[in-house]
Amino acid sequence: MGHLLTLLIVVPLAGLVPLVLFFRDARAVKQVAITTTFIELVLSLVMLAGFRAGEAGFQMLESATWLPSLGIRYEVGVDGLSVLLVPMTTLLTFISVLYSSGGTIKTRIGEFMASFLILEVGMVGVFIALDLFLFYIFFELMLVPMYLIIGIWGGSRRVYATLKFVLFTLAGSLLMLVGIVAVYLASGDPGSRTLSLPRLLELHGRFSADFQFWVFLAFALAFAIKMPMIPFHTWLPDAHVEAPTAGSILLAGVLLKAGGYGFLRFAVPLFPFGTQAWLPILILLSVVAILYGAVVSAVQKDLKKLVAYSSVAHMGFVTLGIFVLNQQGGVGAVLQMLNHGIVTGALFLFVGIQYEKTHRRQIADLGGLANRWPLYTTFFGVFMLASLGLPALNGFVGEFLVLVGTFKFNPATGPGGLFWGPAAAIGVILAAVYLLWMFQRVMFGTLREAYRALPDLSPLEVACAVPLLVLTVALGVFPQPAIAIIEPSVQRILAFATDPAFAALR
Amino acid sequence: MFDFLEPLIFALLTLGILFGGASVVLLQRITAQALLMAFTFLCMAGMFVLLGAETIALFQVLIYVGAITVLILFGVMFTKQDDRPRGLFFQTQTPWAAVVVVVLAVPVALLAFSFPDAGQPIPKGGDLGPLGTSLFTDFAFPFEVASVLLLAALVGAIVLVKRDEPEP
Amino acid sequence: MTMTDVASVLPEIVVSLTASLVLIGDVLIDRPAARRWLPFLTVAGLVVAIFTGPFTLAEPRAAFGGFVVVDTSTGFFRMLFCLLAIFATIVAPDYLERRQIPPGEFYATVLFSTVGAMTIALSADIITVFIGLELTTIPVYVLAGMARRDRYSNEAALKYFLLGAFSSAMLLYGFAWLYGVTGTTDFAGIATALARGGIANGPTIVALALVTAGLAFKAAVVPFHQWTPDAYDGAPTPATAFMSVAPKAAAFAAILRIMIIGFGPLGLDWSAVFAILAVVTMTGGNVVALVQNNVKRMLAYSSIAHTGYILAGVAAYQAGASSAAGVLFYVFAYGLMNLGAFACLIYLDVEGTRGATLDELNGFAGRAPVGALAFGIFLISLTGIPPTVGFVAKVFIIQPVLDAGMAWLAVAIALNAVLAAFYYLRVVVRMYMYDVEANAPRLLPSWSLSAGLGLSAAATVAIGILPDGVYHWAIQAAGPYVLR
Amino acid sequence: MVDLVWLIPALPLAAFLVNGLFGRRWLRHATGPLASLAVGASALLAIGVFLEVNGGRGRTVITLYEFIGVGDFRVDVAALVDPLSSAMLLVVTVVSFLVHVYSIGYMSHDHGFHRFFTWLPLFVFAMLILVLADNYLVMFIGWEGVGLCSYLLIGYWFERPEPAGAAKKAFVMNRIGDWGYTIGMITTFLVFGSLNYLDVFDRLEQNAPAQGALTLICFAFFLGATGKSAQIPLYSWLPDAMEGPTPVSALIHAATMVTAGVYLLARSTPLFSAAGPVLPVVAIVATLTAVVAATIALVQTDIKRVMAYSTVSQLGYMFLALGVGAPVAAMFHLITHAFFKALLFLGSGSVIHGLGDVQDMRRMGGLKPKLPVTYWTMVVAGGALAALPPLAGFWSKDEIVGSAFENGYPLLWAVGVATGGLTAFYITRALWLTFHGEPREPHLFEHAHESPPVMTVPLLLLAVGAALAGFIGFPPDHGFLHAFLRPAIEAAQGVSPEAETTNWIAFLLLAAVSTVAGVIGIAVGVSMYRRGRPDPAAVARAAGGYYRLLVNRYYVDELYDHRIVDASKAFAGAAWAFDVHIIDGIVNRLGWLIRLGGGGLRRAQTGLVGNYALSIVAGLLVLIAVYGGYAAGLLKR
Amino acid sequence: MTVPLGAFIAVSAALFFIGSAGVLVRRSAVVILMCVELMLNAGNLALVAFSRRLGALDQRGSVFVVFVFVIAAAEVAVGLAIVLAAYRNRPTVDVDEAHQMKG
Repeated sequence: MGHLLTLLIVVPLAGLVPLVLFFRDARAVKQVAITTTFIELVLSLVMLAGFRAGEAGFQMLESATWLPSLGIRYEVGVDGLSVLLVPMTTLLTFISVLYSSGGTIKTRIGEFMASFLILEVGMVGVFIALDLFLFYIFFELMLVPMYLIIGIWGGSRRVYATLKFVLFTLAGSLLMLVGIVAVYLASGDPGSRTLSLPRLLELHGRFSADFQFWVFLAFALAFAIKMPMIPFHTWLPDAHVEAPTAGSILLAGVLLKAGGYGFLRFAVPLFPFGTQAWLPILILLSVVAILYGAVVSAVQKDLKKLVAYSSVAHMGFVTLGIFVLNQQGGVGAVLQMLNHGIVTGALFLFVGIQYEKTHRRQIADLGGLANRWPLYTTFFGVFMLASLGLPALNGFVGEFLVLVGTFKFNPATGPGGLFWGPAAAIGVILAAVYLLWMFQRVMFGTLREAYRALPDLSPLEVACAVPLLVLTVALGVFPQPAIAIIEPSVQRILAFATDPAFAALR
Repeated sequence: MFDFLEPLIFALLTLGILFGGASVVLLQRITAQALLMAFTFLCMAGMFVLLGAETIALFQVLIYVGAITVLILFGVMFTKQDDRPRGLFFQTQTPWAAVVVVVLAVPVALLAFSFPDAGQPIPKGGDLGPLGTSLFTDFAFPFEVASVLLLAALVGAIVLVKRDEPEP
Repeated sequence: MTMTDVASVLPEIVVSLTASLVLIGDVLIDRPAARRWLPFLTVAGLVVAIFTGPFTLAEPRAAFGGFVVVDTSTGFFRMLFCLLAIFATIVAPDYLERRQIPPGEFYATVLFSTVGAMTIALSADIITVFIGLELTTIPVYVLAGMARRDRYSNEAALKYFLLGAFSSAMLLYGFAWLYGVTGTTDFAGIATALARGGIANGPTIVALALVTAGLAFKAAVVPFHQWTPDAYDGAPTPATAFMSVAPKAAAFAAILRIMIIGFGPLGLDWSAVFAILAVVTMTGGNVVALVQNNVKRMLAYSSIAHTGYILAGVAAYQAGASSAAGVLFYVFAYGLMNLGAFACLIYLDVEGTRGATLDELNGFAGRAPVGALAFGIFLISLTGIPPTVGFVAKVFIIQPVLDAGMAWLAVAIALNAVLAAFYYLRVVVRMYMYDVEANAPRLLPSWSLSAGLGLSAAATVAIGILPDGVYHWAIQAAGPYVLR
Repeated sequence: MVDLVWLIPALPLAAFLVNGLFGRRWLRHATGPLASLAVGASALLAIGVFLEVNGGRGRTVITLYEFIGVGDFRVDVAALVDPLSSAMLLVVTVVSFLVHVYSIGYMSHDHGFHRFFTWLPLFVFAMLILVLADNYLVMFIGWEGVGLCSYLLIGYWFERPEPAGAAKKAFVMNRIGDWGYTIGMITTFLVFGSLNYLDVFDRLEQNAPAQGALTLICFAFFLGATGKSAQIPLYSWLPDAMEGPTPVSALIHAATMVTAGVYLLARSTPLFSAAGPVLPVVAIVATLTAVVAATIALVQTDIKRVMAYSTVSQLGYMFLALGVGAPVAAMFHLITHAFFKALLFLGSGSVIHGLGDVQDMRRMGGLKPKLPVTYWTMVVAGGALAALPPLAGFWSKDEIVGSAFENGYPLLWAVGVATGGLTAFYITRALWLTFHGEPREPHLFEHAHESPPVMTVPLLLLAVGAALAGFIGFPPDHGFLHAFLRPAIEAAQGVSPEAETTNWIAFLLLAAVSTVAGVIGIAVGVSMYRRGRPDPAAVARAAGGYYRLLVNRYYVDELYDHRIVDASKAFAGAAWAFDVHIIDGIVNRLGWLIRLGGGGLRRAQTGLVGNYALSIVAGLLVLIAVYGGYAAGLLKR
Repeated sequence: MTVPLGAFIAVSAALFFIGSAGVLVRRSAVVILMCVELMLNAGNLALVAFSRRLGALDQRGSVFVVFVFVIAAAEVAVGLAIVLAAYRNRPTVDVDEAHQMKG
């Protein structure tokens, strides 16, 4: 098991082989995809089981020569920050594939499943790559399959949406690429340069203040677009609305996390000065995202768009937690990423299920579904409540910790935690407003005649939802095991970011 | 004592070159243009002689005045040069082009005088030997390449103008 | 002329001989057989040529009394030019047959042009460079016009030729003045002389400007680029594929030699201009490519944009080996992917059209899965998305650019790549996300085309994942361009 | 017993899980008894715990596991058993049990029976978490949990739009309060470094923090309490909550959940008494609430709405007690109110049930013979509400009003007394309209019937409570309850102990005044509705604008449900438009601009060789100029 | 008295720009070709002049000129072939008429 992480990257790729061999046989393709993603899920759980909680550093490190001319290495490893996100990814991928195999995808199933396998490589890779170059490759590798997933199997405006998605993302990530190269150049003299994160962390004292200011900006733009932070968020609603259900699940569940993860993994520890310099703006944008995302959600007419805008608000908590630069905020942000992945993934799953049955996504066209679909209502309701941050469900823990962190935020100048904290907390009220109003309009009221004959959840759909439900409740009631895994690593990252040795730079 | 001779010849040749060149640009009768171009080439050969490069001058006469002019005349024969009003011989951008060229030409021509003249006497005659030696030793490779170039041009010209043959 | 001299230019001799053999073979054997066998002969000759020359060299080797230099850079370019010629040969046969383009002459002309390009790589002085450039481009004029009955082809050839000749004259005149300023023709001597004189000398400025303009024309740098779209657009597609890469690569071989070695002492001046030209070029190319409906023309404009990226690498010459290495790698990558992209259009290139419009590509993925996949990979690579060679190439360009302190240029490259993504990916959209139109042209599949595309697409990805071999090679090849 | 305290919430939780998982398919009507059994067992345990605590067992903390621990932020899931929580436990479980039993009858014909009996034990569970928590965070879990259950149960009949809307309104208004709670909680953590009650109070005592911080904390918590306990300005959800089934109204919106705010403030007494300006504000807001709600209740025609506004008003009394520094009195009234108000609701439910879901009092009348048990129990409860001695309400309410007087709030005392008169009037009116006079709709009257024993027995039991519960606070200020609770609430923060014994004279004087007010209220009520002197309609006409104001509930619902909601919607719509047209518009406009530029540049590609050549020459010119500029130093490189 | 080097170069420059002007203003492909030849000739003159007068005699300039002859010949041959090929499809030598491709 020495190469477990590499195996995690290889397995989906290996799955492509039989998939291509049976390309024309829809049944076989589905089976291959389900099997592959299941094996991947099991492997990721094995990895999680093998992880030694409570240690801050990287574990299961693998390192191999890759680009010797440049000193760039293939380096993978996990720490508390990433070790939970990987199983989340594999689980959501498995669920997406499983759900999609139920007949919702009718054309080009081979290409569809292949896209998901490649996407999985990218998503898993992003969370385990420790070399910036490798990270970037995985970061971009997520792009093309998602581009195809939205563009081929999406809704009526899919082409506009998918191009927008890709262009936004590329605009950020290419600037980050410039930043990565700059980091590479600044990492040493020719011959000793590196992009390996562990080594860069040892070296980050050599980045000048000016350098950090600009390179942090480059990184931040990429991640802010991916998250997305306001005002770079407008690709998200379009992409979500047009994406097929499975695509939405992964887009919201995993892809957005790459942004938050990137902030914590790279931008913050590598550029403490840059972080400090940009922090007021980022905090402001985060809080604006929380409030604005919620307000705009409230008036959405399209169910998927509503959930999409709610993601903007939720990811605002993530960035807020990251940039208050304290332990509660950081841990909260990571938890929020994890929980948002589960909950919003589930919400998109359910919106998709609903759409598959009724073929309506406009809230005004729905109503009274609770009458016929008790199971659906229960599941959807729980996820909705988790999303609005009800205590004892998982959505609460992250948001609450972020709020604690925010209140503790105490900058030298500008408004402090007692301003930002209550402001951000308003977002919690607003979440209740838009989600409950949506729930009321969709689930309550009288049922339309047209929907009277529609069946409740199928066993397959229940099978997809149950793991998410279990996690939603378990992580809400017993968050401490997860926190215990996350906390040391976040502490280590924050130690880099707030290292007094670099205070001199200010 | 014939000091004045060289400048005089130079002046005459210059006049010839500029007149010939300008005629090519400005005239409308294609055959006249071609012949005046040949005249320019001839004056150029004179210049080469004046510079003491008789061999080059010889090549100039053979290749330019001979081969190239003839080729162009063939080209003129094969294509119908239409009779049309004067304006249509020139492009609509002519005024702009003229301005740009003049703006460019005047300073460049003035700069030309800034080349330092070594003022050495021109070694007269017999540059064929060193030229040949140079060509076949140092420049043997470019020379071979030039031959390939000629072959390529030959093949290219043929393939472009030969009549279509029916595919067997 | 000794045997060592001959040995050092053996690959060029082999290619020339191959060209002659092809011409002879074309005469000797009948047309159908010629169509079948001449490509093999061409490829065989090129492969032999690759293996007759050294790939890398520890020490540069001079021949012909120092007028020819065989160094690591030569090895790199030789290999590159031969590979491009091989690729162009592989994708061509069926197209040539459809359009009744004489195969012997086509392959021979490609080979001639290749010899010219290789000559540039060997050159140590401006005379050889000039002849090499002419031998590279004159056959390409012919290639562009080879579909004689096609008016577009005529027009392409005519425009390319007239402007090409014009710019050659300009370049020649620049060389003449350069010779006048420095009194010598070899790059090292020129550098020495310029180092003494500096730029503050009228004739030097004129010479530099003329040479810059002439080379910029060959490489299709804005504003010297306008021949490019028309020539690429009108030429027969396999010819376009070849001419979009080989002469451009050759032009950059010349630029590296002339600018970095010859004009090295004036580097601060020309690199500043090159940086501006790079931005103008990439932006101009991309912005106009954005509004094209004809994919072939769009790719033509995009190739202008790529010129801009490469030029940025040249402008960053102060970064040392990584600059030239970046340029070399990018040229290599560009050759692979751009040739591939144009070649993909051959599938749809029916009589009377120029390449394919966006509409005609609708649903292409359903009709030709392999072709579409390959095209998609090329396009993604051209965009610069990993894991493709185009991505690493961009990294290798950005690195020296940043190293040379031109962060703004690096940012410009990044933003331009976004612009480019828009139109490249739009093609992918059409291929994968639209349904086939009723009046779509019939598909023209071809065994050799698919094989060639498959191979190069695989290479695009493989080198994208493991670029170190090529990059290492490029670093070595960049050795001669490191100024000491 | 105390060590088994975790069983008390666990049993309802188990009932919830079992009913939730198997109710719909298999258990169906067995869910009711099952849930009742579980809650009954909890009630027994709660009695045990109460007795043990009363028996002298001190404060006990039972830690289950660590909930959240990040850095210095550490919170356990733990139960704090002390007199306050054990008393609360007792009330909650007992009333819950009775309501459960009652509901078996009340809900028997409802097709969502199993659903009802899934949510109800869940509510009990959440309420018990709230009560038992040993820190503010875990209390918040219960706090939100009861809110959720309230949401679910108000929206129980979700097919109709009103319950669904009312449910949402309740949840959202509670969330606004929760915002305050959250701020209070986190600020508490910042100031004291802990969320644990005992730690917080210890540290408060040892090292008092800045007044400003304390004030902030207390105001924030009070905002939370106004949401949950329906005080101004967040009270308007509670009357709407009557859209839920009546047992829900009895249990959640009268007896237990709405008193959570009172419990929170009682718990936090040390904080509040240390924070200067908060308590007077609490008192004033509370009094206002009491008056406003009581006046609205005067004119309501829906029997449940009368009860609802009455609840709001009574909650105002409790907060008044808290505000004037008499937390024990607040708890006392909480307990007595739980009994008599639950009874009033259940009685109303019995009437509604008996009439076949009619709630409008104008359609009732003369039901006394048809529903004797209901009538008499409700009379007892009404008397308690009207604070007639010696019923339960008398003792507790009188203590509150008296405290206001004694602690220096004579004005509030006066208002409180007057409100007592109003209270007596509206309850008299409600009972009279329902049970006396002529039947106004004979058809309904014909079919009216008394409820089954499963409903009436709980009524009777509650009536006993409503009648006698006051004696736990006898003698005034020094009763059993005071002795029991004071150590938990007041001693903890070192409030100076009050007079050793009851000041009987003061008590009797004050009690007499308020009793007189109550009697006057009743008398006026009886006079108006029995004899028509003065005629209610004439009074309404005479009151004119004020009457309309009351009927329209001071237009608060209008303001909240329409004006504010509309404004918010407009604002949100504007935000969305901003998103689409400005933020996204800029992006799209940028794309448009680039394409425009491309179109322009494209036109430069004329197709004419001459133009191309000119561009080359012009480029050459520029190059020469630039190089020349560099050489001459005119241009910077 | 010898003619200074500068004079030769100035003549060559003049011819070069005359040729350029011809390329820019004329519409006939054949005439443009002629003008290009003039430009090449201008280059030749400069090369020869430098070769002979730039200090010691330097053969390289002359060698270059010889190569330029070859190139010029090749160019003209190919150029005329292209013009003729185009002329067959459309009987005109006016380059302005060749603008099917633009934009």
